[in-house]
Amino acid sequence: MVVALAVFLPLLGAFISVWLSRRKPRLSVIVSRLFLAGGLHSTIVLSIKLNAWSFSDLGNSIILRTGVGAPPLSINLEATGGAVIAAIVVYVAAILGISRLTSRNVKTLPLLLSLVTASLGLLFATDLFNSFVFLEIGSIITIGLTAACRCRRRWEVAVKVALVSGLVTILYLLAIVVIYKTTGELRFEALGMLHGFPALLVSGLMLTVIMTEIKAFPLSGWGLDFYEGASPGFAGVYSATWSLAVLMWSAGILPRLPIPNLQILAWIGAGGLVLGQFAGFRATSPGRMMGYSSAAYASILLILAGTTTGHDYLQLTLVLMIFAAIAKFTVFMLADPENENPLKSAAGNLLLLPILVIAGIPPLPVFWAKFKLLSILAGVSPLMLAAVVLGLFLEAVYLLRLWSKRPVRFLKNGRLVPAVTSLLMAAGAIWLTAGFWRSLSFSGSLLSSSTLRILFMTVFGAGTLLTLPGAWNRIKGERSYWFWMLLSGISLTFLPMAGNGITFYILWEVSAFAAVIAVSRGSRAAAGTFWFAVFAAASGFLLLASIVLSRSMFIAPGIPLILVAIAALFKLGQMGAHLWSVRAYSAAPATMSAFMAGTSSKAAVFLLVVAALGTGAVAMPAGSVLAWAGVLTALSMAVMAALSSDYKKVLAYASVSQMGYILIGLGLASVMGWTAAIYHTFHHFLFKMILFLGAAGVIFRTGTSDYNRLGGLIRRMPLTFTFTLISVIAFAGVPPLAGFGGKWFLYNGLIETGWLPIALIAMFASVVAFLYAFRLLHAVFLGQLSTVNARVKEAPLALLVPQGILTAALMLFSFRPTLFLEHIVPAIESLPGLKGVAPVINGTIVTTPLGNWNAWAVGMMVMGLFGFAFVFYWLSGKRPKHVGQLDIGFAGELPPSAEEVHYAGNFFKPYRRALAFLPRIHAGKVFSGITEVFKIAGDSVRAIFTGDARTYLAHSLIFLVIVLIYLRGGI
Amino acid sequence: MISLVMSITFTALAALVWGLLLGGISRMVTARIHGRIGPRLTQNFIDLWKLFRKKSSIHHGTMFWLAPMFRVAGAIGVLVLVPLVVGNTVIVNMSFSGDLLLVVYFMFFGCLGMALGAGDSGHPYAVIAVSRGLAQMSSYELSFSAVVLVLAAGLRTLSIEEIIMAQQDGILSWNLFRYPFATAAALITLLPMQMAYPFSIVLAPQEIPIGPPTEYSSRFLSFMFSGRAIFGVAKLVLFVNLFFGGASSWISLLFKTFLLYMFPIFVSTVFPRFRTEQSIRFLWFVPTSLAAIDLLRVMI
Amino acid sequence: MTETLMTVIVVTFGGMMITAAIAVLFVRDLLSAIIITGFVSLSASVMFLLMDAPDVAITEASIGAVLATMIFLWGRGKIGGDG
Amino acid sequence: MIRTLTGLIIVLVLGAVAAAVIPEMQMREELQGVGYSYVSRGMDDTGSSNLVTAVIVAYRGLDTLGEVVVLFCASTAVVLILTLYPIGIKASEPSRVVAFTAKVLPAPILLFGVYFIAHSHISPGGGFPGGTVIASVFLLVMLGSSSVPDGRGRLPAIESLAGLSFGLLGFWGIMTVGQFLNNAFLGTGTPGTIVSGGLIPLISIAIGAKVASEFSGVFKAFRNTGGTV
Amino acid sequence: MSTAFYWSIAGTAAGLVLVGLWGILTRKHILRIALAFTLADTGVNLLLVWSGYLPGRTAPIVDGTISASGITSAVVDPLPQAMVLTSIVIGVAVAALFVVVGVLASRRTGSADVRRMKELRW
Repeated sequence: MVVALAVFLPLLGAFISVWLSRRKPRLSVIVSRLFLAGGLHSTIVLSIKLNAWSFSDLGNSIILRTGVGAPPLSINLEATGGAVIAAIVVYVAAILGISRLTSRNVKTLPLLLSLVTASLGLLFATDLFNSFVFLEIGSIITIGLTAACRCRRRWEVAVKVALVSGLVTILYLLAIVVIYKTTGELRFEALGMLHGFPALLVSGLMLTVIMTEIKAFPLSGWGLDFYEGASPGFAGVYSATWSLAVLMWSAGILPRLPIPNLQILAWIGAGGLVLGQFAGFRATSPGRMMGYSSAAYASILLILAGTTTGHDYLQLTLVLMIFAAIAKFTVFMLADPENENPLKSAAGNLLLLPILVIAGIPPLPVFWAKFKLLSILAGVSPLMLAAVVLGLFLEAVYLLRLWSKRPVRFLKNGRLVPAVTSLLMAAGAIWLTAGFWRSLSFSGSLLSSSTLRILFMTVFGAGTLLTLPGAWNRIKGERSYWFWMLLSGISLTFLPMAGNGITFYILWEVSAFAAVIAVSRGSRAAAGTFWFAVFAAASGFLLLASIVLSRSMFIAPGIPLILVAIAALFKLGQMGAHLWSVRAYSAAPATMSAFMAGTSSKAAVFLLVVAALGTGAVAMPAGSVLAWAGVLTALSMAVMAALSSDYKKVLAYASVSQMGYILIGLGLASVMGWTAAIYHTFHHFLFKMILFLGAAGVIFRTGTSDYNRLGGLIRRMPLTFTFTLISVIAFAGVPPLAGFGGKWFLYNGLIETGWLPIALIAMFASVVAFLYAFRLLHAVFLGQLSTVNARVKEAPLALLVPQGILTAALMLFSFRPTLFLEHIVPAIESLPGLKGVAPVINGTIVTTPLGNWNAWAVGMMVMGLFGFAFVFYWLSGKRPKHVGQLDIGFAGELPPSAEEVHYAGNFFKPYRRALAFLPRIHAGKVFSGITEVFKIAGDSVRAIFTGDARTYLAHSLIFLVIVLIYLRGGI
Repeated sequence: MISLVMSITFTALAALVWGLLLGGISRMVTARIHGRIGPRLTQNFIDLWKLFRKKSSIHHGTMFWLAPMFRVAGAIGVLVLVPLVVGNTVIVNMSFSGDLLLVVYFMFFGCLGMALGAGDSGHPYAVIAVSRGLAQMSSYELSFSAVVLVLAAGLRTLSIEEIIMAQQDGILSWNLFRYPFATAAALITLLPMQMAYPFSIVLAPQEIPIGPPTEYSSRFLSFMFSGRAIFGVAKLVLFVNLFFGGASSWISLLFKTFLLYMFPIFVSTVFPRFRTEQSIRFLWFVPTSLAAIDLLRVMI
Repeated sequence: MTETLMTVIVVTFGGMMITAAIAVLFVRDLLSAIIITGFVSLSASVMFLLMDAPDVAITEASIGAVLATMIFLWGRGKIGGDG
Repeated sequence: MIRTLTGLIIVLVLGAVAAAVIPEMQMREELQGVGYSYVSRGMDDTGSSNLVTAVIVAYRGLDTLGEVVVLFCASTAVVLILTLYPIGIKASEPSRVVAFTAKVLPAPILLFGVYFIAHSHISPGGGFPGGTVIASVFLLVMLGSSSVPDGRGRLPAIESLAGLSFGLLGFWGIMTVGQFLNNAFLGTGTPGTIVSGGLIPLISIAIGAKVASEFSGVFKAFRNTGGTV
Repeated sequence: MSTAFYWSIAGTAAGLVLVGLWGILTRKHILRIALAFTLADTGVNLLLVWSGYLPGRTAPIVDGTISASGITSAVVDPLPQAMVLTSIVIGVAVAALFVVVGVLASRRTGSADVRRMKELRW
C-alpha cells in the first residue's frame, strides 16, 4: 500500500491537475504539492520501515504486487532500501523544483508529477518490459518539458532527445525480443538465464541502451547538449529525478548483464572517464560542464559495476548518485546560464558547496564513496586507478573553474532550494562521516615523535589564533572570511593528530578548500583563486592516490612517496607550482595571506616529514631531487622577489623561496638537515607571520601594496616598522637574530653530506634574500612619505598585538635558541633512519663537527656594542634636531614632491640587466603550455560531439557493433 | 667579563688606529702614483677628530640616527669574532662564540644598518648607492661563499681557529698554496669588499656632493669613518686568517694585513670603474669559476 | 488458409514492405513517403493478422496506419518542403 | 554521401549481426515460459476470454497504466507545446464532401469504437484501438465544422476522470487483496459474456475514455493550428 | 513449409529495422527521420509478435472452437501481442511528440534539415 501510494500518488495528482490547471491554476499547484508531499511521506515511511538510513541493509525490500497472480506472470514493484532513498531525493527535488518549473506555465504540472511517478516506477521496477514503459514515459516528459521551457535552444535539444530516445526504444525492444524468445521471461532475472549468442547480443544491446540513457562517454553527446541547452530549472529537476532514477535502474541492470567478465565495464568506464573529462576540460558553458560531470558519474557507475559487488556496490552507487544528483540540482537551481551577468555574492557562496560535493572533497558525502571506490581500484589495477584519479581531477578542475568564474546569476526568490539542498548535503556529510568514523583515527601515530607533533600543532594552532583577530579587520571589498580561515586552521591544528592516511587526507583537504574559499573572498582574488584551487585539488588527488595505493599504511615505499612528494611540493607552491602560491598569497585578503604563507604551508612540511619517515627516511636519490628542487626554488624565487614591486607579491615570492631551504634540509635526510628544516619551519612561521601581518596593517591603512605608492611609513607606523625590521633581519639570516640558525644548521648539514653545489647556490640565494629584504624595508617604510599617506594611522591593535607576541617569541628564540633546540634535537635524533651526527647542545653553545655557535654570547655582544655606540653618541654632545623629509642636500636644488623623490620602482635595475642573458621562463607559460596540451587533447576528443543528432545515434550504433565484436572475441 | 670588555676595547681601538693609518698610507701611495704629494699620514686622524668635535645639527629619523651605531657595532662585532693572533690567550675576544659562517653573515649587520640609514635619509641618490652596493655585494658573496665552502669542506671545519691551526705547518700549508684558485677568487672579492676600483661604482654618488655623506655630517660621519676603518681591518684580519696562515705575532699580523691592504690599492690605481651590471657579471663568473676549480678538487 | 498461401502472401508483402521502406527513404516527395509509410504499417497489420494477432492488427491499423499517417500529414503541412 | 555510406556500413554490420542471431531463434512448437502459464491459467485467473486483454489489463496492468501515462504525457506535452507556441492559422471552411461525411459517418464509427472497448475481454479490440476510433469521430466532426468545437474543460475533465478512475481502480485492488490493479477480487463471472472478467470492462472503459479524450485533445490542438488535419 | 513463413517474417522485420536505422542515420529532413523511425518501430513490432508465434494455432481468444483443456496447444503466446500493443501506442505517442517538436524546431531554424540544428556541440 505504502509503495503504491509512493509511486502512484503523483500520478493521481497529475490526472487531477491536467483538468484543475485549466480551471484553478494556483489551486492545482497547491494540490500537486499536497500529492507530492503525500508521496514523500510514503517514501519516508518506507525508508523507516526498511531501516534504509543505516545504509547497511540496502538490499531489504518491500514488494508491491500488481495485477493478478504472482511474478513472473504479473509485475512486482520492489522498493529496496537504496531505491527508497533515491525516491526521497526525487520527491524533494520535485517539490523544490515545482515552483521554478511552473512559474511560467502551470500546465507543465501533469508532466512534472508524471515524471515523479515514472522515476519511482523505474526505481522500483523488477521487470524489463515494465522498465521500458517507464523509460518511455521519462523520455516523453523530457522532450515535452524541454520544449515547454523558455530557453533559446529548446527545440534543438528536444529534437536530439527525441531522436536518441527513439533509437533507445528500438534497441531496447530488440533486446526484449531476444530475451523473451530465448528465456520466456521478462523479469530482470531473465538476463541471467541467457547463454551463448543471445546472451552476447543482449549484453551488447542493453549496454548500449544503458550507456546512452545514463549519458556515459562516448554516448553522452545528447546529454551534454541537453544540459547546455535545456532551461536550468528543468535540467536541475531532471538530474535529480529522472536522471537519478535511470542511474539507479542501470545500477540494478548492469551487474546482471550476461557478460563473462564484468570488469570490462570498469575499463569502459575508466577510459570514458579520462577521455570524457579531457573533453569536459574544454567546456565553457556551465550547463555543458554539468553535462560532462554527469558523464563522469555515469562512467563511475560503470566502473563500480565492473569492480564491486554486493553491499559495497549498492552503498557506493547510492551515495554517489544521490548526492551528485542533489548537488547538481542545486547548481542548476542557482544558475541561469542564459544570463551573463556576474554573480551576486551569495550565489558564489552557495554554488561552492554543491560543486565541492560533486568534485568529492572531504568530508562531503560523495568523497566517502569516491575514496572507497579508489581503495577498491587500487586492488584491481593501478592503471585504472591512475585513469580514474586523472579523470576525477580534470572534473574537479573544470568544476572549480565553473565556480571561480561564476558565470551564473543568483535568483531573487530561490533561496529556499539551496537552503534545503545544502542542509541535505551537510546532513549527508555528517551522516556518512559518522558512518566512517571508525575508520578515522586521531592517535597521532603518523608521526611518532610527540615533540614534533606538539611543535607542528603549536605552529598551526598559534598561527590560526594569531591571525584570527586580524581577519575581523577587513578592507573594503573583501567579504567575511574569518570562519573559513578558522575552519582551515582547526583542521590544520588536528592534522598532526591524524592516526592514519584517511584522517590525514580529510583534514588536509578540509583545510585546503576552506583556505580556497577564504582566499576567494579577497577583493582582487579572482586571479589567484582558480589556480590555488586547481593545485589544491591536484595535491589532494595525488595524496588520495598514494593513500589508497598503500592500503593500510599511510605510505608504502615506491610510487606513493613520489606522489606524496609532488603533492607536498604543490602544496608548498614550489618552483612551478609557485604559480598558485604567489598569486594566491598576493590576491588573498591580507591576513589570510599571513595564515597561508606562515601557517598552512607548514602542513606540507609535516606531510613530507611523515612521508619520509614512513619510507624509512628519504632515500638518497629522492632526497637529492628534493634538495635540488628546494635550492632552485630558493634562488629563483628570491630573484623574483628582489625584482617585483608589490609588497605582498614580494612576501609571497620570499615565502616560497624560504620554503626551499626547508626542502633542502629534509632532502638531506640527516639529523643536521632535519634540525635545519624543523628549526627553519618554526622560525619561518614566526617571521613570515610578522611580515604578512605587518603587510596586512600597511595595506589596511593605505589601501595599496604597490611599492611606488608607499614609502616613509616609519614615521606613521613605527611599531609595524619595528616588528617588520626585526623579522626582516631574522629571515635575512643576519646574526644575532634567529634566521641565522636555520642557515647555519643547513650549511653544516650540506657540508657534512658533501652537497657543495647545493650549499653554494643556497648561500647565494640567502644573499639575494638580502636584496629584497632591504628593498621591502626601504620601499614601504623608509624613503619619502607620500602625501597621500601623510595621515595614515598605526595598524590596528588586532594586527599589532599578534605581531608583538610573535616578535617577542622571535627575540626569545633568537637569543636563546637552545631553549628550542634542546627539545627538538633529541626528538629528531630519535627518529628512525636519519644519518649523520646530531648537533651537541651545551648550555648556550651549539656545537657541530664543523663549528660552533653561541647565540647568547653573540647576541649579548651585539647588544653591548650597539648599546655602547649608542650611549657614546648620546653622551658625546648635543643632539641633532629632526628636519622635514624634503630637507635634503639635493645638489643645491629644491627637491620636487615626496612622491618623485621616493625611489622604489625598478630598484635593482642593474640586476635585471645582468640577468638579461637568461631566457625568461614563466611558470605561467609552462602551465599554459600544459593546459594547451590538455586543451588539444580535449578538443580532439570532443570533436566527436559534432552537434548533429544523427552522429550521436551513430555513436550508439558503432559502440554496439564494437561491443558485440569484443564480446564475441573477434569478427 | 671586565677583561673581555677591556680586551674588546683595546682591539677596537687598535683596529681603529691601524685602519686609519692604513687609510693614510693608501692616500699617500695613491697620490704618489698619481704624481701628487698627497696628504699627511695623520690626515685621517685629524679628519676624524675634527668631525667628531663638530656637533651634528640635523637628522632625518630614527633609522638615520641609528645607522652609524649599526655601523660601528657591526664592524667591532666582526672584529671581535675573528681570532687575532695565534696562541695569544690574552686577547681572544669572542672568537669562540662562532665560526666562519657566523662571521660571514654578521658582516651584513653593519651594511644593513648603513643601508637603512641611507633609506631613512629620504635621499633618492643615497638609495641608488645602496641598491648598487647590495647588488654588487650579493654578487661577490657568491664567489666568497664558494671560497668558504672550499675551506670548510677541504679542512672539514668551519671554525676559524681550526682553519688557522691547519696552516701552521710551514708556508706551504697556507691555504694560499693549498687552495690557490680559491685564494685568487677571495682576493678578487676583496676588491669590491673594500670598494676599490674597478668595483667602486657604489661610491660614485658621494663623489659629487650628494648621497649619504652629505646627509651624514659631523659626528654621524665620524662614527661611520671609524666603523669603516675598523671593518676594513677586520676583513683584512679575516683574510689573513683564512689564506695566509694567520698571524703568529702582532708584528706578523700588522705586516700581513699591511701587505694585503696594498693589494687593492695597487689594483685600484690601474683599473677604471665597472658599471654595476658589468661588475655583477664579472663577479658572478670570474672569481666563482676560479673558486669552483678548488671546489671540484675538494669534492673529488 | 493454407500454409503455402500464407507463405506466398508473407513473402509478397515482405518484399513490398522492404521495397516500400527503401522508397520512403529515397522518394523525392514527402507526401508520397508518408503515404508509403502508411502502406507499410497497413501491410504490417496484415502480417499481424496472419500471425494470429487480431488485437495487434486492429491496433496497428487504427493507430499505426491511420493515426500516425494523419500526424505526419499535419507535420508536412506545417513544415512544407520535400527534403 | 560519406554519411550515407557510413550509415550503410553500420547497417550492414548490424544486418550481419541479425543474420547471425536470427537463425539462433528457432521456431518453437510449444508455448514456453510465462506464455504457457498465461494461456493455461489466464481464463481462470481473470475471467477474460481474450487472453491478450487478460495480459494487458489484468496480469500486466501496470504496463498498461504506464502506457496510458505515456499517452497522457505525450498528449499533454503536444497540447502544451502547441498552446505555448501557436503556429499557423485558424481552421478553414470544410469542403462539402467532408462536411457530408462528417454528418453521416460519426454514428456508426462511434458504435464501432464503443464495441471495441466494451468487448475487449471477449473479442479482439480493447481500450486503445477503441479510444482511437472514438477520437477519430471527434476528428471527423471537427473537420466537418468550420470552427473548432469548444470543448473547453470537457476534454481535460474526461481525461482527468478516466485517469483517476483507472488509478483508483488500482488502489481498490490494493485495499481489498493487496495487489495493485487486481481485477479479480469481485469475482470474474462467466468467461465469454459481457459481464465477466472482473474489473476488466471497467478498466477498458477508463482506458478507452482516456485514449479518446487524449487523442481528441491532440487533434484539437492540431486543428487549432490550421492546415489539413 | 511453416518454417518458410516463419523465416520470411523475421527477414521482413529485420529488413524493416535495418532500413529504418539506415534512414535515421542518413536522412536530413526531420520528418523523413521520423518516418524512418516509424519503419524501424514497425519492424521491431513485427519481430515481437514473431517471437510469440507458434505454427498452426489460433489467436489467443477463447471461443467455442477451443476446449479449455487443450488450450495450451491451441493458441499462440499472448504476451508478445500484449507488449506490441503497448509498443504501438508508445510509438505513435513518441512520433506525435516528435513531429510537433520537429515542426516547431524547423520553423525556428527556418529549415527542416537536422544539420542546421547543431548550435549546441562539443
